[in-house]
Amino acid sequence: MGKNVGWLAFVIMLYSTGLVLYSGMDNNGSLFTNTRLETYSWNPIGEFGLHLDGLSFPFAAIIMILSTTLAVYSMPYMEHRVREEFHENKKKFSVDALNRKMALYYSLYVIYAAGMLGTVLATNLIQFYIFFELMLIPSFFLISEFGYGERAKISVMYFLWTHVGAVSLLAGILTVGYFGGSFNFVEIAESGLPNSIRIWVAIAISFGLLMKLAAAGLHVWLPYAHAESPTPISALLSPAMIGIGAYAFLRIFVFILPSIYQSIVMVITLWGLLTMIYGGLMAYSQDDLKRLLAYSSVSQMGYIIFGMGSLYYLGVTGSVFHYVSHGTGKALLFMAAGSIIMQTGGIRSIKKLGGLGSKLPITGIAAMIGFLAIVGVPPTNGFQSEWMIFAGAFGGALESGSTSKLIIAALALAGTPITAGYALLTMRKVFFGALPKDFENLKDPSPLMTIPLLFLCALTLLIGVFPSVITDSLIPLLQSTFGAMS
Amino acid sequence: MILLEPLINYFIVSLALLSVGIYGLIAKRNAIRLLFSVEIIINAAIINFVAFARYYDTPLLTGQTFSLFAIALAATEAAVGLAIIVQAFRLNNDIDVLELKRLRG
Amino acid sequence: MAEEINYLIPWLVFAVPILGALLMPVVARFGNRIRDYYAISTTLVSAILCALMLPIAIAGESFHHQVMWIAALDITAGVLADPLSILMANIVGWLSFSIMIYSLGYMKGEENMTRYWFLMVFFIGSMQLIILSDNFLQLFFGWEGVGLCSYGLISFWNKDLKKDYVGTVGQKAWGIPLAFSPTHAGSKAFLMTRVGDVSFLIGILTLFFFSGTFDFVKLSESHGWAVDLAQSGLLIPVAVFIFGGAIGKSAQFPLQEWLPDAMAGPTSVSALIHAATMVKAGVFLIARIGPIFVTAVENVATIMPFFEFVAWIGAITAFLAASQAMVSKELKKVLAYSTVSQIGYMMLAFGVAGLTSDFIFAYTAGFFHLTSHAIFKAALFMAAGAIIHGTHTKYMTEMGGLRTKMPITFVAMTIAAGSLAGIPFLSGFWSKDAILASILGVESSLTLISLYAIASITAVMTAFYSFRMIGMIFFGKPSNHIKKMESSDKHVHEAPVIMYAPYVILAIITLGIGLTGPTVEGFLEGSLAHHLEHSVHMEIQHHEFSLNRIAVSTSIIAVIIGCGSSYLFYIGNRMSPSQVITSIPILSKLQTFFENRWYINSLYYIVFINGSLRLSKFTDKYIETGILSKLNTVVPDYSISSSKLGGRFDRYVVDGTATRIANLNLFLSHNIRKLQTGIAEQYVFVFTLGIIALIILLG
Amino acid sequence: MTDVVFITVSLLTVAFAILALEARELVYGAVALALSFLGAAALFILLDSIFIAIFQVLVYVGSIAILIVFVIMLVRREKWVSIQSGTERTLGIIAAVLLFSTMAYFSLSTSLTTQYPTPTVLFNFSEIGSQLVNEYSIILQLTGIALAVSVIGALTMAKFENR
Repeated sequence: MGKNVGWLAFVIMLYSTGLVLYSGMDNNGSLFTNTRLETYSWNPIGEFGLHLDGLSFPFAAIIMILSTTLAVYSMPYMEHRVREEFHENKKKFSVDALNRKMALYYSLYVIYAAGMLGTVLATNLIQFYIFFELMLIPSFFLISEFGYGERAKISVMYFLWTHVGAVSLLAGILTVGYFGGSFNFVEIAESGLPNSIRIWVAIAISFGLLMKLAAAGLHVWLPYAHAESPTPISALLSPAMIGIGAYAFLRIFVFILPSIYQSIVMVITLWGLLTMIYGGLMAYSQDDLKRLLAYSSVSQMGYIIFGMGSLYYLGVTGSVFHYVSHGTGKALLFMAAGSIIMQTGGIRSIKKLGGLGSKLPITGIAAMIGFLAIVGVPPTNGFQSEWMIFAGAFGGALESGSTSKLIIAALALAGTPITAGYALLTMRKVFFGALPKDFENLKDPSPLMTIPLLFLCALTLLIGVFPSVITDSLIPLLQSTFGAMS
Repeated sequence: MILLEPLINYFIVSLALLSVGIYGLIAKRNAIRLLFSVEIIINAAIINFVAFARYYDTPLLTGQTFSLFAIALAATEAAVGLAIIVQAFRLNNDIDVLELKRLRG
Repeated sequence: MAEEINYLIPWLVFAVPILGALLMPVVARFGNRIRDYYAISTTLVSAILCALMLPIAIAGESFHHQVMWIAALDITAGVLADPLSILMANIVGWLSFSIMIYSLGYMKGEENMTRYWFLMVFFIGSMQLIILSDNFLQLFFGWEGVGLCSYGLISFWNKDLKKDYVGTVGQKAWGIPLAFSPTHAGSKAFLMTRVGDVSFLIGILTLFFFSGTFDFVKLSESHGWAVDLAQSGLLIPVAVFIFGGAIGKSAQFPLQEWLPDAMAGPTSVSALIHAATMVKAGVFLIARIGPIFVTAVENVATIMPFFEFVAWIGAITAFLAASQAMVSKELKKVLAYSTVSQIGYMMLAFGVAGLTSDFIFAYTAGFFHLTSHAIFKAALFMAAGAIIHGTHTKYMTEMGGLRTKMPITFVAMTIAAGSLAGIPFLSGFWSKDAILASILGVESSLTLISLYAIASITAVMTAFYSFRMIGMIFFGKPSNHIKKMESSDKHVHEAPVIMYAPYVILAIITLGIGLTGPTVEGFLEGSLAHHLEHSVHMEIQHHEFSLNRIAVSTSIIAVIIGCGSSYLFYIGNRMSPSQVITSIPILSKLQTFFENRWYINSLYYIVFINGSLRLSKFTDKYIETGILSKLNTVVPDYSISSSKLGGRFDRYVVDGTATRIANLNLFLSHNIRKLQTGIAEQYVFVFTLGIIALIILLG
Repeated sequence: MTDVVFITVSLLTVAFAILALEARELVYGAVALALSFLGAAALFILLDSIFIAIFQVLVYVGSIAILIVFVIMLVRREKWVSIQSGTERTLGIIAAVLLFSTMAYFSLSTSLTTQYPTPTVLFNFSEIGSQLVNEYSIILQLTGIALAVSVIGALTMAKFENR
């Protein structure tokens, strides 16, 4: 197969995506409202299960769609990257070595995607944790093998930090399993936890997940990892992987341990607000394109965290939806950044770029749509998710009758122009203005890279105009969950 | 002819096979024969498994299950061994293990 | 329902341009000419569809069609064609059609026309979407769509060449430059309207929580939400927050700063988006929600503060912008400030509507002014574009004496400017007069006097700057710039037919409305009143048209003062304006103050833009790289250095011992290694012997 | 009757095992080995373990023996017929005899010789299946992985040609 091993990965991912989407269909072909659950006995840990419901479907679908799209995008990009690396290290280039590198990349890639998918389908805490690690380890190797800059050091950094989170998560999981009597989600939800340990479980698990979600203060690993990993992996790390923390948070706290959830929402809301503003502010002072996007991811995770803390079904819907919007939007942005990096021969400094809009029109359009999605401008899906997040925040505040919450919600909404600010600034500096002389002969990359871009653009707009593909199954589920809670 | 009790009979047969295997391992220099010996030893072990499971107080299925695993693993071992032999043959045009000594490094 | 139309028509009004725009890149492949005509024909189709809806508006009825959108939340998408939206849609449809024709001439020979047409057509679709939406959420789609197109079109010349800058390069107020590159202006417009949009979202999301719907019809049918809102004390805040969206989009105080800089875009864009249509979206929004709020509350007094707020914002903006228009040197900027000022007038009218007992009168006045302003301002902008095209300068000081060179433009522009100034028997006269008259109906006398005073002073200023503009362009001696052009054989000449036809037609319409003013006003009032009575269930006082004597005399006096002084300075050249200004110190100070835009722009830049950039630098320096990144690098570094320490321990202590042991082993192994033949057979033999020995020992 | 069968079969099994090692032609050795495996399968039948017997026939006789024959075909050389190993052979015989005699001696003195009641309960070999997937599922999976790895490994080893 040689270097075309990417097509194999693409076919595998495509098949898997098809299965996920097919399972998401109802008998009538419309998107489903019922639950799909398969369990297998897995002694002595409990049950090994796969669970697709309104909550996990958006996550699973977007993970698979992104990894399929990026599998195609990776082919030209990684080939370019590997060649570049041979050149950098002054190693002798050979087709054989290239092929081996590509094969390594794709095998890690597929395992990584499987890890992410498994995490969101898990029905058992241990199973969840195993998949959680399964997505961590290949990504470590992907960064250390294919990354830029000081990749060895940064990959270790990434691994260490996310592992600190993972260990904390494991501690929480084991405590839950020990006191809850089982690792299966269903049984824990039925048995509940003794009061005395709730707070420790809450701290351990939310620390672990917020580490993954890169909440302000715990985000240190993210800018390094995102900036230096190979671009397709950044595009998968950033929107798909770190958001899985949100899924886990919702699954564990909202569905399984609602009593804990109710007691920590305030902290989560404030932390989300802080993350949102902090990440946005940091994005202003970045010069490295990918680092800017990384901080923007921090900020967007803030939105998700903020929505999770709303204690209102619409806010949580918004969070899940924002995972989808941020998924397509940020993937678009990273892919556009990748195409710029590839076409300009590795220039990532925003100062050195300019006027690319006329030379790389498709990349420019993709970046614009990506930015619109994260700013939350209709008709992109970002708008649908953001209004739901904030409607949820207001709803939660008004329902509880708390003025402080109302002010926090208004503050958060008032913070959104920060996102618009850095988005427009970046657009202006990169795509508009005078074109540097060296860039006269640039053009859009090959169709293998532009077609994934256009596909994601279309997806972003379509979900924006037809949000019910996400909400139809999600909202009733959350409504009943929150109804039962109060 | 009066035999001893059944269990010891099987044990003796298995022991005999084991001895034959050990003999082969020591005496033979041909790699394929060595493989034969190993297979014979594994067979001896399997006979023991099954026999002891059969004459346990209440018959245990575990012995049979494990013989299944043993057979499967023997098959893998044979596959790998034969692959090594083929490879060694390609490299040295010989499968005499004494001649292959230089692989020791 | 007396008048029936096909339910698809309102949908198609915005669907045709939006889908048409999406197909634009495909059509562009067939050739530039086909693409241009395609763009214009989509606009024409949309405008004709608008016209097909007119019978409903004339009958004062409404048409409503819905489909399910987000089923889980019971949110529908739909079109609401009532007189308000149909009239507005027709204004937008036909004006945009004429401006598209004008674009053919104006944008001739430009690059990237596919992008231009795409954005223009998409803009028209989004604008119609705003107008015909029956709910806030769908309206917001159009709302942001027009914002996006505005952003794209302002920064159309995205190479940021010096000649495309708006404002005088080098002019600074408080150290903040007052000249903006097109992309900068575009981003500024987007960001400032975004601030308004945030406020809009806060409003509608809170409203959604209380009412559970975004639908205008449902909101006007059920009134429980207003009672709940009023009880929780949130009614006025919610209304004000929603109005915040209108403030941003219609460039009202305090978010008026983006519109003058939006003139960095092509003039056709300024005419369509920043004069005739998009900036009216805010006014339209108030026209849409005002009646809903009035009918929803039990007692009109509870919603009064909101209308008072609207009226004051409108009045302040009208005055603020008019003062800046009086001193501006750039032709397009005069028009931009004047647009802001006139929109302030409309806001004033809609605000006043809630303050008087006679809702429909002020409401009609506002809408009438919206209509007449859209027409004459579009004409003014297009004429200005033709002049700038012809003279290659954006400064009025570099023009002069053009009336003989561009006679048709001169006549058309004078009619439009006269209408802006409020010269009797032009459209602007009637609408402005109606607004002034409606202010007189305000019940609180303090509010009445102050609002009326501001409105009249603004009317004077409007008349002054309108004729200052005409005077500086068409009268007086040709400036050095024009002379230089003449001498280098580049003659200033009349614009081609395709450019002047649209604005001449619009000038004629202005004249026509002017001559039939009372009839038009009566028609508007009739259909709007009928609609408000039947659909929104509002109590309406019907009355015959009559001129309010106080208002008429005020406006005529204002025109005389304003036009007279500008005649003295700029047309008759009896006095030199610069001499007058320098001789009176307070006037020169005022001039700088106005030219620096009341320093509001600089204040925003210093506080918000520089402030947040500085905050970002600060957090970057002291928190991110100062603490967190250190933490980040410290942990791996520490583990690496501890491994180094471990390495030292390893080398000296562990290795030291090991070496000794190894030496001993070496000695032993020399002897023992003879046993290690490496022949497996021997090993197996020994191994077997060992086992046998073991068995014997254990046995 | 059972005794006669048992004795014949076990003798044949051991004899074929010896023949497998001692036959001059390697191919004959392979055939003898297969027959020895068959003998072991017969012993399993005598032990009421029909399933294992079938498995033994399938795997050993059916695949391993065939595989060995193929490999022998691949690597056949005349000279191996004449490989003589003098001292090793003696050593081997000594070790084998010693091992057999000591172990037999000691085992005869253990409780293995005592009469065990022959259980009347016969195996229900469908239970093997359920045991495999329930109690030993992890081992089963590991075995599967080992099989897969060894097959891939064998293929790779057999594949690289020009190194």
